[in-house]
Amino acid sequence: MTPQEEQFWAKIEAEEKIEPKDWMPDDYRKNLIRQISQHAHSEVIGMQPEGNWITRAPSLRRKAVLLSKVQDEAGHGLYLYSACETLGISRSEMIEQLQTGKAKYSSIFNYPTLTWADVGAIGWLVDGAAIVNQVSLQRTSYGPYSRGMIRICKEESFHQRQGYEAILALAKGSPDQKAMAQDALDRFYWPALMMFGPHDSESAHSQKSMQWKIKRETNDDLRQKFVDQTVKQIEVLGLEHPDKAIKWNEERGHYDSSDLNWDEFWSVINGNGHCNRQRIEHHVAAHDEGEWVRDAISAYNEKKRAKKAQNAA
Amino acid sequence: MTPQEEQFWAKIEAEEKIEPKDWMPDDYRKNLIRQISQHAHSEVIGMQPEGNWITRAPSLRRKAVLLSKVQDEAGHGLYLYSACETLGISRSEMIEQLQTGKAKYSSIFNYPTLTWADVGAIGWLVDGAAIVNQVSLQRTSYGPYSRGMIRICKEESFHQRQGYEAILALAKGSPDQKAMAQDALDRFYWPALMMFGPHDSESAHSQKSMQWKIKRETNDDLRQKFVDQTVKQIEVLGLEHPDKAIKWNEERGHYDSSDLNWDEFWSVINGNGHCNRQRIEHHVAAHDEGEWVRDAISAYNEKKRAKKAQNAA
Amino acid sequence: MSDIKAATLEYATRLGDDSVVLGHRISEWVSYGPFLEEDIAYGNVSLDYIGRARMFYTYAAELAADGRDEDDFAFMRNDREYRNLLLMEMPKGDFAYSQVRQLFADVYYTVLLPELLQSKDETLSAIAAKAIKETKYHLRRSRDWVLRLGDGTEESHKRTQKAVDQLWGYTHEMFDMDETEQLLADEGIGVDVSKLRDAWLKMVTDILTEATITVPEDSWAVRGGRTGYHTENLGHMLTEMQIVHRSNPGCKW
Amino acid sequence: MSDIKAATLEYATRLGDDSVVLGHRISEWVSYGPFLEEDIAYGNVSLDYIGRARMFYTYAAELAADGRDEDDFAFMRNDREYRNLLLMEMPKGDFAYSQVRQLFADVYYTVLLPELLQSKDETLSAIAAKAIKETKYHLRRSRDWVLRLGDGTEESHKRTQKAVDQLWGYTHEMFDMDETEQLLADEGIGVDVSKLRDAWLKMVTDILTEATITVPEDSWAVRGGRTGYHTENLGHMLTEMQIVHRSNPGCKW
Repeated sequence: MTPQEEQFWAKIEAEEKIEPKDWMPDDYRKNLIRQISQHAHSEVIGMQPEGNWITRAPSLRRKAVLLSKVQDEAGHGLYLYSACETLGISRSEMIEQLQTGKAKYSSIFNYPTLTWADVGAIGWLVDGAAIVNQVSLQRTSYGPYSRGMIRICKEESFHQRQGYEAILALAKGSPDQKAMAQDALDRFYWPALMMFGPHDSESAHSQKSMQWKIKRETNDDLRQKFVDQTVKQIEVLGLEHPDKAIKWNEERGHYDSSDLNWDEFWSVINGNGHCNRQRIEHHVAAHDEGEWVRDAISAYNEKKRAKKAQNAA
Repeated sequence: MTPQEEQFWAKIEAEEKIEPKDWMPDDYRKNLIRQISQHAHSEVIGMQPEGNWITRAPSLRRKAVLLSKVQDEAGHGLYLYSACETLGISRSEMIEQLQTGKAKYSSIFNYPTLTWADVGAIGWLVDGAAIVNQVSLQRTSYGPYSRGMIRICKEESFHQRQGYEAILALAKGSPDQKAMAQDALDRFYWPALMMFGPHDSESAHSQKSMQWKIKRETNDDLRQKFVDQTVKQIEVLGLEHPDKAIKWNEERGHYDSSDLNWDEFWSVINGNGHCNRQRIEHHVAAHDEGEWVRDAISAYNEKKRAKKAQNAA
Repeated sequence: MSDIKAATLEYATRLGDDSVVLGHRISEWVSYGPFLEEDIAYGNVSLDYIGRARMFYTYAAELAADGRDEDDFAFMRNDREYRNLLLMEMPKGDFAYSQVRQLFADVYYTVLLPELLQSKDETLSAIAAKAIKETKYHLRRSRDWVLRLGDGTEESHKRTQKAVDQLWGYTHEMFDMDETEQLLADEGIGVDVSKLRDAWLKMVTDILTEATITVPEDSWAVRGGRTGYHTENLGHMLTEMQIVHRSNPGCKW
Repeated sequence: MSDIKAATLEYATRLGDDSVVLGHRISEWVSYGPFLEEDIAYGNVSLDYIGRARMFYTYAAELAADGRDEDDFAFMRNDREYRNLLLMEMPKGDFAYSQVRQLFADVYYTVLLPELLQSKDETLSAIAAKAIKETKYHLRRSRDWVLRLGDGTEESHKRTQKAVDQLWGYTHEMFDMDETEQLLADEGIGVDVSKLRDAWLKMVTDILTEATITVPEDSWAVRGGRTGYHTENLGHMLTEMQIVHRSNPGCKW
């Protein structure tokens, strides 16, 4: 081990943060870039399924809450892109990787939002699952990422409460509204569980990430936390649990639940989701349409610079 | 007078039709081109205000009726463009004149369609006014135009009945529906009266057109016919007549009515209508977007021709 | 209600949903076509589909016998209740996109309707008889367009190939069977669409090949229309289609 | 209800309509901006307007005292009942179009709100106080954008000039008074907007000139928003905005 490596591992061992200026192994850097950029892309692509309902939100208050939430997601995206840039990759490179399919985003956003209730379900379940993961990432070994997670977690908790509250209003509303809430729960519960990734035994990146303390808890442990916390929430709503096999296991101190349909998980990731193409096409279209605007800014700034230089001369 | 002129006037006198191959005075030709192309453009632009409601028609039957009507308008446009082409102007020239504002279309289509009832009102009042005019044009001196009018009148009468029937359903419907019908009547009645053009005393083209028998009855006479026939129709609907001054004049054998607000008429024609810009922009956008399609057809046909020629050689 | 009757009601609704959704999408082209003749043609095809939807829904309403009429089926169900194939709900896109979708649908009906004509159910058979004639005209048109666009300019070729690639994954579910349709197929009422893919693929392949377009590989497939699991497009379409009807509950038009 | 109270109700509704319609139009940009920072900024501005609409409507509902709430004003009135200025309802168009509309609106509020702040009506004055702060930020943003787009590339200049030309005719009615507003202006409650055009024109002219954009001549003017006589755009916008609310009558959200 080189002295650099020793120093790196000592820091990891001591739960000290690795900072941008510190030496780090290439694989550590690559893995972080993969993970943080994927996280950033998920925030950005995640604007679309919820954004799909901004113009149809059924009350002004809900419209404002939703707008604010989607705006926060854009903010998280921005924040995470910046964190990732400290590792030596530019935002435009990351965007290109997203648009060409080289970088991934959370597959949950390949599912369509079909009713207003889906907005609530995403806030409650999808943000809920994200938080379970992100809370553990607050202790991640890379400084900028860790600090980003601390900040993001606060807002996400707020979103989750708002999402749950939106679903609660529906669950306690008219029969149609309640049916809408149940339908959204039934559709988003399983994909939310899959957000934690494959079983530990089949997770490609997990082991190394745990050693590096990029990842702090295993997929299955995090998933279990989410399953456990969600049971009570569903009860309060008065909705039916989508998992008929859900059962408290006294011995484990956890809920037992059904096996997940991993075939569907992989199928959606591999292109068979309703929105895989749509999300990327939307992103590309908005980005391309924005090109003349970005060009205008460059041209304007160039003119101002030239003028300033002339005046100075 | 040259022998050609004498022959032309003799035909006009004898109520014979002038045909494309016949000699005709330059002004006659120009006037006809102006009138027929304006008529054609009106059919084409007229697709937009009603087309605006195709996707929102409140029943499948109404949707089918409306689709069919708008399709007929396209057909009339096509038919009239062909009639006009017999006078030595191409369709693409006419389209260019429309898009650059050199040629006009009926100003009635600069008014927006704001509710479903407007579709009925247009069928009933706008097509109704058009028919009064077109019936008289069945006897116009130019053969292709006259024959076009005969054919078009049949379909327009059908449209008018359907429009009236749509308004009737609203007038006899819920209070909201009835209010919608009254509102549409109030908005479209006056512009429909103005479709007949300025008073005879102020109509620039009228006198000459009457001599040439391009026009067969004066603006004011045609307008009076329309006013008279509409009174009874409004009664049957159980709606209020928009003209509070409407009154049967025993002596004239016609209804007396209010003066028209010609300032508004000219204001709308001169660019202050809600839809002047919108209608032309819509037409230009669709036409421009269609360019690559038209190019594809030319290229394809060229390839086929070349292949045929090669095979023949 | 017997199982078969319930299945037939569901089947008529599905076929009606396919028609109304595709008919609506086509109607979005009116006054937006590349030239006037095309506005007329679009109007024609749209009218045929709206007409077909009315026949299927009227039959569904008759079977349901619960006081609903054709418009209740069209205007009072949301996108979770609609059962159309996803292909039909995809947005209009550019002209190439709409024509390629139309080709896929027209060939589908070309292989489907002769089978439906054989249905023991006289109403379904009668609707098929009428629709077969329309479909001949539709297919002639979409085939011609795809040939001309595919083998036209570089740009039209590119747009056409892109449309084929984008839509291909939505064609697979057209040939899926479920219990309802299997029951009706076994009874000689419905069509076993799973047997039609070869014929569809051959016709489509021939046309695309002549149009110098590459037939895509079957690398992805999106499914869900028949279970009411739609793309986000349908909700927006129904929003517009249903607003006037829904804003005036219980009214006649 | 007294004349003044009725007029104030109408006035609060008009101002609420302006805000909700513009706020909705801006919200259409979310996830469609040229870069992420802009998505955030759009979200901010839209939120300000939705917030403003809620304050105006809540006050209107209080004055109406007929059991309606803010959402009844926003979601249960159709486009014939809406009283917003036409400028606000124009579609989002391209980025230049939206920013030019925003500039026109932001300058309008910059000259309007300080007057409204002087209103004898405490609620209106309080809303104005909050809105003034927001408007400062809005104007800085739209001004910067119009400068950069107008004096950017040839293309951005062309788009900006086109947007100015297309929107100019919708600005005139912003300065129209009717009996309702005259009554309120006389009472020191409402603003006499007819006196604001010079100030608006001067600010707009300065900014456009700096942006190398030609100020159009006043050759046409479209009016009608305050009487509920709208362009065809508003109906489509409200269709989308109101569908969920209207499809579930009487529900709470």
